[in-house]
Order: sequence, then structure tokens, then C-alpha cells
Amino acid sequence: MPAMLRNLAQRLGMMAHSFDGGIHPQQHKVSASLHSEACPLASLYTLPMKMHIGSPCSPIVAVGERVLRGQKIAKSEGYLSVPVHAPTSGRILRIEKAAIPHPSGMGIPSIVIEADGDDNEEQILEPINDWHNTDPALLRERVRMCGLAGLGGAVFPTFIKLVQDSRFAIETVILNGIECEPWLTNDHRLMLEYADDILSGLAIMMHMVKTASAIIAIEENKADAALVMREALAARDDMAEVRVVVLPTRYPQGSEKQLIYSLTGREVSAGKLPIHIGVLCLNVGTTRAVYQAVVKAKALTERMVTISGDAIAQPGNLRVRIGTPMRYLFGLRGLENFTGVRILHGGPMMGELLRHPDVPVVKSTNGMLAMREASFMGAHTQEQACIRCGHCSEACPSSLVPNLLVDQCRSDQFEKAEAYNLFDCIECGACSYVCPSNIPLVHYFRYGKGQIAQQRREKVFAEASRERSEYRDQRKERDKQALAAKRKSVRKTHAPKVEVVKENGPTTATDVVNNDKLNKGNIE
Amino acid sequence: MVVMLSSPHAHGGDSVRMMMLTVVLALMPATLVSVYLFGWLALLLILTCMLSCLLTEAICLKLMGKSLSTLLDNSAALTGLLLALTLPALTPWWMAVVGSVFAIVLGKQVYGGLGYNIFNPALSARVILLISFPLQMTTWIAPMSINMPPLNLYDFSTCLTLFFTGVDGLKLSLDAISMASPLGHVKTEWTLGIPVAEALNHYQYSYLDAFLGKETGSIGETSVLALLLGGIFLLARHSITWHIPFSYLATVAVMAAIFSAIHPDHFAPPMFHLFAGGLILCAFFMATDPVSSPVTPIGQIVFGIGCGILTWSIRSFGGYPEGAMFSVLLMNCAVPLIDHYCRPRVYGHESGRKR
Amino acid sequence: MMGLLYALLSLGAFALLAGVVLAVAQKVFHVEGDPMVDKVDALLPQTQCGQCGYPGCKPYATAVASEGAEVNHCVPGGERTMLAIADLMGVEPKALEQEATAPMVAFVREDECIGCTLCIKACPVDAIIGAPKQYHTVLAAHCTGCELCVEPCPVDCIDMLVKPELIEHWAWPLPKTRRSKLGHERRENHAGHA
Amino acid sequence: MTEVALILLSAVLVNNFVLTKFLGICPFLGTSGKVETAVGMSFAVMFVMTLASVCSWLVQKFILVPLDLLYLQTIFFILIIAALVQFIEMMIHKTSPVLYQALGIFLPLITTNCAVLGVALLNVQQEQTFVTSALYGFGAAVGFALVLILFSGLRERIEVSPVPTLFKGSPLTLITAGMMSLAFMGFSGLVKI
Repeated sequence: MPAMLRNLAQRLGMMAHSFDGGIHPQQHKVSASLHSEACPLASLYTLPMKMHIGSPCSPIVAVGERVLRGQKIAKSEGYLSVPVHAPTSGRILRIEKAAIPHPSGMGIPSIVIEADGDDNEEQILEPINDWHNTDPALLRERVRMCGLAGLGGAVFPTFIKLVQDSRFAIETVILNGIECEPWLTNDHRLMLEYADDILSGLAIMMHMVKTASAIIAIEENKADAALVMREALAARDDMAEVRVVVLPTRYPQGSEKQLIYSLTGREVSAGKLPIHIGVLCLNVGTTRAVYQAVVKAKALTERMVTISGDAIAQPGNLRVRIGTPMRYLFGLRGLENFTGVRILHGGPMMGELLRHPDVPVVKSTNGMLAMREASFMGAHTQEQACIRCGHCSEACPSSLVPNLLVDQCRSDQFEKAEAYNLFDCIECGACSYVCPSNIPLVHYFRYGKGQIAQQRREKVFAEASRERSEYRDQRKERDKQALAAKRKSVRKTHAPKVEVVKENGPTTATDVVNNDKLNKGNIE
Repeated sequence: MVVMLSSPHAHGGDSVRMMMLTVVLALMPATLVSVYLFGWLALLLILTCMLSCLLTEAICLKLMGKSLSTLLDNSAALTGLLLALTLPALTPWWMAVVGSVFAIVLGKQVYGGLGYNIFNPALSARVILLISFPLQMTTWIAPMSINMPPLNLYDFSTCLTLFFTGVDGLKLSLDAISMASPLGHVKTEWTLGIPVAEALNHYQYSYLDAFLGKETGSIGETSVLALLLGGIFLLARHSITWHIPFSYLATVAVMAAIFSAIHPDHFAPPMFHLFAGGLILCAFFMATDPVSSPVTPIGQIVFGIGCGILTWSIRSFGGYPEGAMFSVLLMNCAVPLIDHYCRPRVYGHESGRKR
Repeated sequence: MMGLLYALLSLGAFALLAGVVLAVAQKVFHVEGDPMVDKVDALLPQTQCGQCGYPGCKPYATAVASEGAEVNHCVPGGERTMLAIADLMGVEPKALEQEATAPMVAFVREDECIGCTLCIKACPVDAIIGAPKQYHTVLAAHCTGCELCVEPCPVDCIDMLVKPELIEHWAWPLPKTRRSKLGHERRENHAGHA
Repeated sequence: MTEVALILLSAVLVNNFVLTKFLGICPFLGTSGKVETAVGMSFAVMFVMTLASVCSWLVQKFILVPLDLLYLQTIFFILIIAALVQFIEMMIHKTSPVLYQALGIFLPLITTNCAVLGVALLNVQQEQTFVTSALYGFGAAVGFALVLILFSGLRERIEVSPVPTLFKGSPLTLITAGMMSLAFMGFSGLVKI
């Protein structure tokens, strides 16, 4: 009874601060009731050198080398990066540029592994069962070593979030089990099937950031998952201050900033991170991966992927090795012929359209949708003129005025667009979804953001060039003066003898290096 | 080769066509009342306006080499209907045609078509007509709802003659068949120094009649009830939000209440203002025209308040008896600035604007 | 006669008064240099390539801001720079005389380089390193693609290569719909005014 | 008090210089391209107009009438206006070089702006007192500023519209100004002075 009352109060509290805007797209969660299955091994695996946000990795294996499952095959370069591991045992076939799930269609350096079918695992890491008494820094290093990045789709290196910073004490950990994208059910299945793993992962992270309070957020349409999580929670004695909160179904409830507001009534300031208001927000899949990395000593080589869409006869969730070719996975589900079919990487609201299925599953792959062209094009019919109906403003969870931003982006008025907070757009797609004129608003925003980013880069480059050029002019001036002074002194001592000296002597390497130092850090 | 499109790859299914159609549907009660009051005359006027708007739009599109499929977005038909509903029943056919052409060409197409017009097309045409033909635009025929109407407007041939040849065709004097509108009446009497209450008495003004729409006026603006029904339909269908109609009407009511309390002889009571003239029509159908009104909620409230103040001021002090149309046009001018300054606070920012 | 005198006197006195006030204002509101030069300079890409006909970006900025030079001479800046300068100066945009090419970067074929240092002296941003009788190398990260090093090379061993596109720098193009062309139409119109 | 309000209201709305008297159309069209420029121009015109009203009234009262020099009225008024414009030009050049650049030729052209000379002459014609002439000048300037700023907002929106080639630029600008003028007709009769 008290629990019920508390829940009711929670629900009422929820109403008090719920994020602005939002939409209610059709759910299509057809794969929700089906148990997940392990994906049979493929013959080839492609591991791109960058599957996370941050700097790319560099290979540490050679072509022809044999590798085991879980073996590190690429090391991270730079702080904001996580390593890549072999998803199965086999031989390195080649290291070359290969296509990745990215709208540009460009490839990046990747390692291709030919599986040997034995799936032998490497056992170097020791399980840390006694994590309660382990230094958080060690656990954090384990999370980094295992290649963890946010599996919700943003793939931000997880270990960075698990930092212990005295300036920003974490008060609450939020476990994001919202999964507001239509069609996708992989987090839903994870919660149903691996509730204990997820809770253990949560406990580990709470230990790492030294907090006892956590919220598990689940949307109303996953009542069964909430029930399972509550039961699992009740069975544990170490998680008294962890609550399961059921939020009303509304897209984009799962967006980090919107979720934090819905749960705590606090906003993450623009340009700041959740940690700045004492919140740590992690996806359920990532949480389970933390558990596996710490207690099972397993690197991130597998994730849950939803295969669905109206062109898929047998939708479902698969536990897929990272690097598995998508064409193979679609083939497993009976989709061989891709004419008249559009494939999406991720959900329909924020996922990317792929040019072809010959790309691997990466760490951010939460779903693969195959849509019939006819139904797909419904979302992309001919753009009409904006009638300023304001539906986009109503739907925008960031309270922007999208239709004005579109005008600005379209006519390249980027300064104005920035002043209208273009960069606070989270690209959730709610505006495009409700637009009666079928304007691809998000596409315009991405164009605008890309152009502004490029202009910024050019500006930084121009600024650096200006400094280098000014430095060079100064040096020339200095040389000239030095030369003049020398001439003078020469004339004084040996009057008739005129030394022929070049206008300005060759640049010395030190000079250039000095100039180089001047601008280091300015250039990306 | 797949054409690259950005997410989202799902759509809610709303369309401009449906939105316009919703507004046309919402105007049906008012249209029916207009036909009840002014018989065939109203029907002729509405059809003329709608057809000439559609035809003008078609010609414009053709001239600009655009696809005629834009005609199907229903916006031209809506403009025609709205224009017709703001005209007096005695408007001759050619004036209706001129108005429609103005509405489509000057009101909309010169700006680049639907979505880019700055002024409400129907209202700008209405104001052009009012200024060009002040007499015809302020002469109101007696409706069929009064006792013993001087003309049977349900008679088709009478209406046809009236519509195409004017009063001369019926060999009648204008005075015999026309009567003053409540607003015009009060304004005339007021300039003669007669107190408002007395003027209303002279007119035998009844609030109930005004609410149901039994007195005269522009064909579609008389019945508050019918217009409210349409307005509620629009609100329920989410075609408009409450901000503009509410702030507009509330401002007029508050201004009228304050001033009529201070000086009841000079200023009409709030109920009179709310029920009179084209206020309700403007508040629900003209001021809420999405293209020419602000997009943000705060902006819409500012817009409504501005319209309210202007309407009340023009009615109370101005040379014209009705100020609703002018006030909406005037506020249309301010929309870009309102949009700029009334943006909502963005998530994670202290205030809406960056600088 | 008197009237004329009054007229002359009063007008003269008044003009004198206005003159004095303006002279004082001139002192108070005296403007040092031309602040527009730096603003124009900030818009230029700083390649220092000299394709505009001026010896560098700053001289061109000075020419535009205070000598009334045309706004369309900056080749590497392309249309965007031209529009930005036109906007700042409040003048009509003018069509570019030369289309901007893709960003380039210089590359020294090291096996052919004789180590003459001529290219090093030509480089306006010190992006080439090397010593006499040693191979020279272009620091690609600093090269502005100005091509000033190509001409001096006695053995023609410097190539201008197209800068490789990075996936991180990839940006969404405008959507390919009828409406999206509006913005471009606007830009073209501006350019077409010339 | 009421009189002050009526004079202001009349000058700002009912007898708006641009939309009902059609004075000052040249800078109205020339500097309404961008809101920022329009705001700058508005302040410049407000400064010049108000001071020009005051100075011209003083000159009229204490120089022209006593010395019987009414035939020099125009020259004197232009002199006053020119001096004021010079002053504000220097001030803007110092305080906002960008605005100075944006206003370009229209800043010195305030000198020959018919609205400014108009307000000075109308003041004399209507035999205003010192205070009312200052108010009238200020009101007229505010009216000019109001429509200039509103209009610049509209033009910024038109700028990003797919206007038919035939109407691009001046034609549509003039049509829009005409429509605004129509809307301002609504104020007619609002104030009777």
C-alpha cells in the first residue's frame, strides 16, 4: 500500500514537470513479446576503427594474425576513446577502408576477421566478484578496457561518465529503459530477460559514483518490464533506495535531457552535461554490459538488436556480435531481395537511412528496420510551403521555433539561426513528424549545423593562418633590420667591401617550429 | 542510388489540405445562418467569391508556370468563403469578383503563394473594398429574420436581379430595403450625442437576437452562436489554439468593461462589443490564420491583445464603426517582430534569446 | 538695405554657430583608423594567396573597406565570403569572376626535391619545412592551398592535391526538394545582380 | 495631459508621416532592408526630427519673424537640419561603424529628407507653441520609426519568400507599403484635433 501511494505521488509529481512538446507516434512494437535469440555465427566480421564518439582507434593486429573472441584488436588513441575487440575467434583477413552505417556512405579503416567457427574466447581479464570492495578507479579502467560505449545509440564512452569528481557529486543514477522509438524493443527485451544483470550493473555503477539513490525509468507501454524490474528489485536487499518509475508514453521521453527533466524537474543547462546537476544517466543495455565487463570479465562484443519493419516477415530481437554484416542478419530473417525496400539503422524517428545492407552491426546499432518503399515514402512526400501552423513549435521538446529556423537554414542565415538556438535542437524529429507541409525540418537543421561547423573550422584555420602569416612578416622584418644593422657595421669596418647578402635568408627549421608551436591546439 | 534523406522516417499524416478543409467545415454553421438570413443572395455571393478565387488562383499558377495541383490545398476556396462571409449581402457581383481577385493576387500570390503572405488575404481584400466602395460596404439589407422583411430573399429571381443589377433592377430605393447595423447605429447616434443605452433602445437591440444572429451585418458575421460552434470545432480538431481568440476577446471585453463602467454614456458595454460586428469571426477565423499570425504561444497572446486594443479603440473613437478587420491587418504588420521577440524559453537556457 | 544686412548677418552668425558645434563634435567623435578593415579582414580566409590582386588578405580588406574595391575578388573564399563582405559593407553582391575550387593542399614529391628552399620562402604561412639540400615537406595541417610555392619550384616537384574529405567533417547537404532550392535561388539572384 | 497624448497619437498613428502623408518615403524604402539598420535609422531620424522642430521653431520665432526674413525660412531650416545630420553622422561613425556602413548614403540624405523639413514647415504652418512643436516633431519621428521598424520586419520575411520574378524587389516592397497604408487607414478619425 505505501508503495502504491508512493507510486501515485510519483505519478502526480510527474505531471507537475513533464517536458515540453512531444508526440505520440504509432508504436509498431511487434517484436516486444518474442523472446530474444542468439544469432548464429557469420563467416566474416567487419570492425570499424571508430564505433564511439571521440577519436578513432588504431589496429594492433596484423593481417593473417589469429585472434580470439574478446581479444583487443585496436587500441584507443586519445582520452575520449575506447578499444575494439574481436567478436569471435578467427584470422585477420584484411585491414582496409570499409563502409559503416553512416549517411555519408563514406568508409573508415576497419579490421575484417574471417571467423573460424570455433568461437574460442580469450581469458585474460579476471572476474571481479568482490566489486563492493574494489576501488572505483579500477572498475572504471575495467569498463574502459572492455570497450564500453553508450548502447542507447549515442555511443559516448561509458567510463568517462563514471568519473568521480569532487566538484560534481552524483546524487542520482537514472537507468534509461524508456525506449520511445517506434518499432524498437531491444531494451524492453533486455529488461524482461536480464533484469538481474541490469540491477547488478546498476549496483556496480552506484558503488562507483558513491550514491545510493537511483531511478529506473520505464514508459507506460512496457508495464510488464516495469513489473519484472520491480520484482527483481524486491528480491535484492542492497537497493532500498532504487525506484522504478513508470512515465507516460510520449516521444522523445527517452532523450537524456527530457528524461532528466521529467524525473527530477531539473534542466541540464545548454552546453552542460547531466553530471553538472548531479545526475548520471545510462541506458539499460550499457548497464548490463557494465555487469558483464566487471563480474563476467567480458569485453563488449555482443549486443541486443531489434530486427523489424514491415518488410520483415519474422521480426524479433537478436543477440548479435558486433561486426556482423547486416545483409547476413536480414537474410536470417528471410529478407534477401532489397529492391523496393529501404533499410534503417536505428528507429524511424532518429535512425539513419542506409544506402545498402553491406555494413556491419556497430556498437550503436539498437535496431535494423526494413521498410517497404511505399510505406516509407509516406514520410517523405513532396515538401510544400510552410503555413506557419506552429505545430512544430508545439511538438519541439526543446521549445525552439522550428519553422523560423528552417527559413534561416534554407537561406544560409546561420548567425541568426545560432541566435535562435539551432544548437539546442536534439534532432528528435518531432517537428518533421507533425508538419502538415511535409517539410524535412531535421534535414535542414542538420544542413545548418554542418555548415556552421564547417564555417567555424574555416574560421579557426583562417585565424591560425593569419597568426602564422603575421609571425612570418615579423620575422622578415626582424631579419631585415638585423641585416641592415649588419650592413652598417660592415660598412663601418671595411668601407669599400660590400657583402652580397640575400634579401632575407632561408627560413630556419627552428623558426618554423616556433611558429608551429604558436598555433598548436588551434588546429583540429 | 538511394536519395539520402535525414530522419525522421515516419510522419503523423497531417496535411495542409485537411487543415484548410477543417476550417471550411468549421465555417459551415455560419454559412448556413447566412443563407437563412439572406437567402439566395448569400449563396450567390459565396459561390461567386469562391469560384473567382479558385479561377484567379488557377490563372496565377498558370502564369507562374507552377503546377495546378496546389489548387487542391483548399486555401483559395477558403479565402473565397471567408471573403464572402465578411461582405454585406447587397454586394454586387462585380465587387465580389474584384475583391476575390485582390485577395488572391495582391493578398497572396505576389508574396509567393500560400505560406508567404503577410496579410490575411480575405481581410486585405475586404479592407480594399471598404476603402474603395465605402457606401456599398456599409449598406446592410434587412435580413429574413425580422418581422415583415421588405424583400423576400428566398425568391431566386429577386435575388438574381439584385445580385447582378443592384437595387435599380428592382426599381426600389436603397432606403426601403436597408437598415443600419447595431455598430453603425450606435456610432451614428453617439456622434449626435445620444447616450449608448438610449441608442440601443432606439435600435430595439436584444442580446439574445445578437447571439443567435438575427440582426443584420455582413452575411457571415451575425450569428455568434454559429461562429462559436465553428470555433470550438477548430479548437477540438487542434487546427487553432486558444491563445489568439481568447486573448483577443478577453482584451476587448476588459477594455469595454473598464471604460463603460467609467463612462457608460460614451462607451458600449462589453457584451455589446463581443456580439457586434465581425469580432467573433475575426477572432476565430481571421486572426488565427496561421500564415499571418505569430507562431509562438506568447506571440499569439501578444497578437491577440494588440488586436483587442485596436479593435476597441477604433470602434470607440475611430471614423469607422467596425475596427476588427483593421486591427487584424495592423497586427499582421507586427508579426515578424512579435515572432522575433516572443520566442519561448529554450530548454537549458535562462531566457529565450541568446544575446 | 537693412534687410539684406540682417539676412547676411543672421545667416552668417547661425552658420558660424553650427560650424563651431560641428568642429567640437569632430574632436569628440574622432575615429581612429578605419574599424571596418579588421571586420572585413576577419571574413577573409587568410590564405594570403594574392589571387585578389592584392599582396595578402589584409591589404585586400583595406582596399575593400576604405578604397571601395569590389567585394568579389577573393577566390578561395568563394561566394559565401563575397556575400558576407557585401552584407557587412551594405553593397550589392557581385558575381564571382572565378569559381572557387575544392580545398587543395600542396604536396612535395620528395624524391625529386633538390632542397633549394625557394618554396619555403614563398610560403606565406610557414607551412613548409626543410633545410638547404634537404627534402622539404608540406605541413598539410597548416597549408592553405594558396599555390604560391608551385611557381618558384625549379624542378616542378610540388603538386596541388585535393584535400581529403574526413567523415567527421562530412555535413548534410540541403534536402533535394523543390522548396530547398529557394535559398539557393536567393543567393543566385544576388550574384546575378552584377 | 490629454492634449499631449492626442498630439502624439495623432502624429504617430492617425497622421503618420510615411503612411498617410507619404513623406520620407525614400529613406523608408532605402533603410528598411534589415531590422537592425532600421532601428539605427529610426534613432537617427528621431534625434534629427525632434531637434530640428525645436531649433526651427526658435529660429522662426526669434530670428525670422522679428527680422522679417521669412523668405529665408527654407535656407535656415535646411541649415539647421544639415548641421544636425552632420552631428549625428559623426556620432554614429564613432559609436557604430557597422551601422554607419549599413546606412551609407541614407544617413547624409536625412538632410534632404522631406519628412524632416516637412515637420519643421508644418509646425510653422500650424502655429504650434514651443512645446507642442517639439512634441509634434517627436511624435512624427516615432511614427516614422514605428512603420520603418515594422516594415523592416516584413521585408526580412519577404526576403526569404519565393516571390515571383516580376514582383521581386521594389514592386513588392511598394505593394506591401501600400497594404500597410491601407491598414493604417483604420486609424482615420481616431483623433480629431
